[in-house]
Amino acid sequence: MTPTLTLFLTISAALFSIGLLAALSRRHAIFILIGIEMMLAAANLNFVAFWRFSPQPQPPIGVMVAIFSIAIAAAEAAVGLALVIAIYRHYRTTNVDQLDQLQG
Amino acid sequence: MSDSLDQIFVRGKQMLLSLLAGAPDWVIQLGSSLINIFALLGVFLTLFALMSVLERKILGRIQNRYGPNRVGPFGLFQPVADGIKMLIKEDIVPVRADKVVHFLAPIMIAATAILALGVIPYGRNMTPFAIDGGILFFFAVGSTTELAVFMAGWGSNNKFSMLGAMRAIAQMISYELPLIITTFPVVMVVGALSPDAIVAAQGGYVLGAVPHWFVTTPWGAAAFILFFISGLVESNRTPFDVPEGESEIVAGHMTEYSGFKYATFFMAEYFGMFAISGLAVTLFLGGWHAPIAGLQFIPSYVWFFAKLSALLFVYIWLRGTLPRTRVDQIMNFAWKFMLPMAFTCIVAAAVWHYQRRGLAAWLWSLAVIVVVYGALSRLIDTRKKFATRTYRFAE
Amino acid sequence: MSWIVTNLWLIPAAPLAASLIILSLANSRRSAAAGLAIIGQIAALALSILAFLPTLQAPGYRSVHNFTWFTFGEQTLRIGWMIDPLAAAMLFMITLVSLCIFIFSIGYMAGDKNFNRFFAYLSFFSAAMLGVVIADSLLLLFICWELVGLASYLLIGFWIDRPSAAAAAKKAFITTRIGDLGFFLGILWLYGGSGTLLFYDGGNGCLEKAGLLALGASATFVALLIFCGAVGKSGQFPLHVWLPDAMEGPTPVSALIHAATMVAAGVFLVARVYPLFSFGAVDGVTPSLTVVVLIGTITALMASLIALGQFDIKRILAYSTVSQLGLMMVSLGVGGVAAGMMHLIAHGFFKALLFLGAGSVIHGCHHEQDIRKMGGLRRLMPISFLTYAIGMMTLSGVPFFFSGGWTKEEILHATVHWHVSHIPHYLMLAGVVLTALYMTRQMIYIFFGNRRAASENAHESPPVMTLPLIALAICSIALSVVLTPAWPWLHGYLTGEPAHFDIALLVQPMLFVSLALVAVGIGLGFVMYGKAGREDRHRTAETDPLEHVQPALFHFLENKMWLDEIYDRTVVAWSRMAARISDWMDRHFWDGLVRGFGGLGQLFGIFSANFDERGINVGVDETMTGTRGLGRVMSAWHSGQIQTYLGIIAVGMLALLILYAWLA
Amino acid sequence: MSTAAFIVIAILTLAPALAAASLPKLIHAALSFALAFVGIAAFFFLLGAEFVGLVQIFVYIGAVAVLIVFTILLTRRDAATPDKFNWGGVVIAIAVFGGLIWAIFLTPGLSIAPPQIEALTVKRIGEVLMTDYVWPLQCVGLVLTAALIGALILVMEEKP
Repeated sequence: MTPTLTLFLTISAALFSIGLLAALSRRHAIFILIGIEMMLAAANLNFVAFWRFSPQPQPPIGVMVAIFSIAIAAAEAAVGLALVIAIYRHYRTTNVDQLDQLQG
Repeated sequence: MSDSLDQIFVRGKQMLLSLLAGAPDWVIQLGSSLINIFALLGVFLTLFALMSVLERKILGRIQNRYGPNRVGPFGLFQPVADGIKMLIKEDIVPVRADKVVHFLAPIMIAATAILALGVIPYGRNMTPFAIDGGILFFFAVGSTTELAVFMAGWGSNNKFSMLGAMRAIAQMISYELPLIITTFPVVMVVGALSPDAIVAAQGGYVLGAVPHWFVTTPWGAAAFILFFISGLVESNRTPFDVPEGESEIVAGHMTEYSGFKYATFFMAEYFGMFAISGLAVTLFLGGWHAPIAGLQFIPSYVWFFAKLSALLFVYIWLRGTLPRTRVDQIMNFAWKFMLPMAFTCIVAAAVWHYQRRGLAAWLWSLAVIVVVYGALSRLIDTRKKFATRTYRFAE
Repeated sequence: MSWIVTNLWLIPAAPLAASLIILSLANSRRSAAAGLAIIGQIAALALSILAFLPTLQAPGYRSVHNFTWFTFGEQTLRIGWMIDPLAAAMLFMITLVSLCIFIFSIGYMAGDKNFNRFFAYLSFFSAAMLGVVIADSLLLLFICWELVGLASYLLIGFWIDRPSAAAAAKKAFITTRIGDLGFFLGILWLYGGSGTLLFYDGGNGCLEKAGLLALGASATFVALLIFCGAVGKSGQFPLHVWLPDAMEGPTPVSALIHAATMVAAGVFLVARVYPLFSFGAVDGVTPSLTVVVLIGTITALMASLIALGQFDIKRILAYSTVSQLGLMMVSLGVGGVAAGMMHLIAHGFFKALLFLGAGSVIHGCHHEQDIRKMGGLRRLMPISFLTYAIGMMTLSGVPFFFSGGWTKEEILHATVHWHVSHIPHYLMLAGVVLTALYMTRQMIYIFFGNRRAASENAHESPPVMTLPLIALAICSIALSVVLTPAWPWLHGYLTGEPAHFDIALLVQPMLFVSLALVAVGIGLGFVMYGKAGREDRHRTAETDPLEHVQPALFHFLENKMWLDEIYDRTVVAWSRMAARISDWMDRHFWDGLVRGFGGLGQLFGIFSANFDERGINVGVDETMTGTRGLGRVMSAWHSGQIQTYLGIIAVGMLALLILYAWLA
Repeated sequence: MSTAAFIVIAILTLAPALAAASLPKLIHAALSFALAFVGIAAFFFLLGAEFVGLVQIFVYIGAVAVLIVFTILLTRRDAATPDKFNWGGVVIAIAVFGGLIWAIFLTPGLSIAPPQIEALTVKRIGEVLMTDYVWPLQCVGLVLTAALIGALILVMEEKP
């Protein structure tokens, strides 16, 4: 008995929701970044799983997408953390519900 | 005969595995990996013990004194004594420390160090875990060391530890680039990320004397030197040991550790050293290949460990010789010299490859490297130009 | 097409580059600055000689190099440069003279604190002038022309801390602008008429058959308009007033302006576009040319008269320049183009010589410019004296040895053969006499007689200043070789006819006539001023002999025929009055009008204000409050919290998911 | 691939992930985040995409995690204060999870066994990257460079 695609999708769904949880319910900007990273990872997991379970893809598209999205995620993390630091320099906080300058 | 001697360990492993014949294959997999792991640990713990005492002895010789020579014959049992001492020492954890992190840091650092050792081919058919992307695995695991160091620094909640960790991470990150980029030429030339393939590609000799090691090519030599320097930094060895510079910050990220945890850090440092040197041997020094065709009857693992210990000796030698560099000097060196040179190695390798690897290719790539080296050393000559001092007397 | 023709632009480029580099130099790098300027000038000279060579190979040689500058719409604007005997000769003269002047000014400006700036401007000046000379397009010529104006402005006002200098600079700039306005109109008209601004363009340039025919009768007006520019630049009668004031600049500058660059530009321009003037000429007479002759005559005579009444050494020279330019204009007008140009070139040399000599004298007399305070410098500054004498004789047109003489004769020849009338001819003869006269006067005042206040302890200038003098003197003598009617090489070179040697031509009636005239002039000078020189040394401000005889006339002359005053009374006053009138209009009439309208507006405003208060405001307020309430409700959604937004997005995604699953 | 391994890895992934989402102390969260990513890498290994797994570890543990801890270090002041937790997010997250699961189980033909495929070698990936995906590769390189420079500019000390 080997794990089926459903199981992988379930795992990635769980991971996604955990990421969402982190992004939604924590006040610290870095937590939000962590959550977003997790969601991205879940998506990657999906891609790779679909690649693995599809009959012989040529070329390995899922893997490629995963690789690229990892690269993009790295860039995103770098810029995001830079932003966090810059914000911290300005407002002396990274607590996102104090960062509501755009409030209408 | 020599073949059987060469493959003796492989045979032994097969024999052990044949004991649990008929078991489900995951059991067999588990068994073989366990065997590998224990072999690794056994070998390298021994090597660590040996190294620690030899280092002290050699340093002693360099500094014109006897090393440890009391415990056992020639003080060879010194490490045992040290081990016992370390084990029975009190394990102090600061009150303000972040207990979990403080506890996990040494484990993680040691684990990563050992993992990195797993992908290196120690002899013909003697690669513990032959992964297709072995080199990548090596660096992936190695890069987690930084996190471990940070954990140590943060966990023990002490400014010396933190500073040490910052320094360590800073220089590790800076030198990880040259370290990895210098492997690119080899990977490109061989066309594979697996250490076995790389070692295989370095087999064979030119008229039986000059081996096909990559260190014999100009780019290979340059890359090897760069790689070795970066390795020094990665394993925080002299002259790049600012992270634990006793004279500045007590013991860097290891300040708050005592007893066995300290020993673990110590061991991890040595294991890292072994791993880097092993990879250097694999990448540039032809792995387990014999230097001369005539000497191939000597078993491959002997050659490997010979080369490894040669490199380790150089480590010790440097430690005994060179003073400690300054942090900013290290950084400048990394970004202004190492990185460009590493890229140059790639270019030179490409030249070498597309000139069809002949003598002309050799000379061309040499020319590339020499030119860039000259240019760089002109450009980044940051030595302070002091005015000629003039003495004025009271008149 | 030789290399130099395509790369003719290098000639102005060399001094320009020099000036740019000098400007970027530190103020302390004086030697470097001077060196650069001179190197640039030498390069230009070498290149001009290079450009001179091809023009020798065939008479009437001309080669142009045109290219498209830019394209707007379907129009393409083409500019280019050309080399022909005229341009080549001018190039040679300008570069050589400027070189001498540069070297001279090393010594002259040695003490100045803005040494570098001075040399930068000088280089820029000569670069612009060279551009004018090589231009093959009226547009390019105009651009360089204006650059020349700018450079002259910068240089005349070089000693900005002197109000008089600043005023003179402004005067020069504005006066020439008046001329340039006409010039510009002429350019526009020309472009409208012939559709091209290139002079020579393989048969369809504006100076060639096709272009001229296209222009037709309007050529006359175009020519006159362009002549306005020339009048402004080379100080012809109505607009000459700036030229004497330009003496406020340092002496090398005056030399440059008067000899090589600026004033030459006007004459050169007329010579360059001569086809426009002479288009449709009946035996060499056209309305435009007649005007040229008229102006030239007036200028020449007036200037030489005024020169008689001046005491400032440089002003005298300035007026002599004006008169000489008038002379050239006349000769151009009567059809003696070659003669005019020859005189221009010769004049370039000897006028530079004279000015530099004056500069050296001024330098020697510690920057004293009043000739009444000098005297007896003959022994103190021998080199200056000799060279100055040579220059004086050349200017006053002593035949045989001095280039000026021959060229003047050529001009007189030309004037004789003019069909309209002989008045110009006789007036020119008078002019020759006057020239000789005032030059003699100056010589006597400066060099003869006994010393006076300023020349008490005068000293000879350093070699760096005297060497250029000597060089120029030699030039202005040597030039006469190619000018003699016996072997009119330069004439042939300029007109394109082969010149052949014939000693018999050396002796002609005109020669004796001019000889006699000059003799009369100089003699008269000695008679009149001879004793003026030997006045008592301690009386500085003594009366001029002419003042004794004819006080009224003398004052008339001394005050430059009250031309400036007249301008002040008329042109300036008028413009002032116009300004005052319009000011008054503005203050009282228009202002009142505006106020009236304003009052009306206010009334209306009061009405509408009340209306607003009562009617509109209330309604608007209601609407506003409603909107504000709505806005508040809306902005409640806009919490500015990312997480809220994110949550909403998530919910939306969920909704979509459910919807999708449902449909599927 | 064996179910045992799958279960182990699943636990090793989800538990740290939950920890990362819920631990009060930021540094712990960051570290367990790293751990979770090791788990995901293990999943990739399990799926036979070693390369992706290694890249995952290399990028996330080696780079991103270090970046995060550095950021925590630089914003230490309020990194120290454990921050409050809002439960609205939890509700939404659980709802989303339910929705996803529902969608997954609604979709037919997902519960299939993995087919036998030959291992995806690094060589193969390299070839594909250099042939079909060369433009995306270049673009990613560009993006990374831009991100690097941008990050540097963002964190530069602004000169008063």
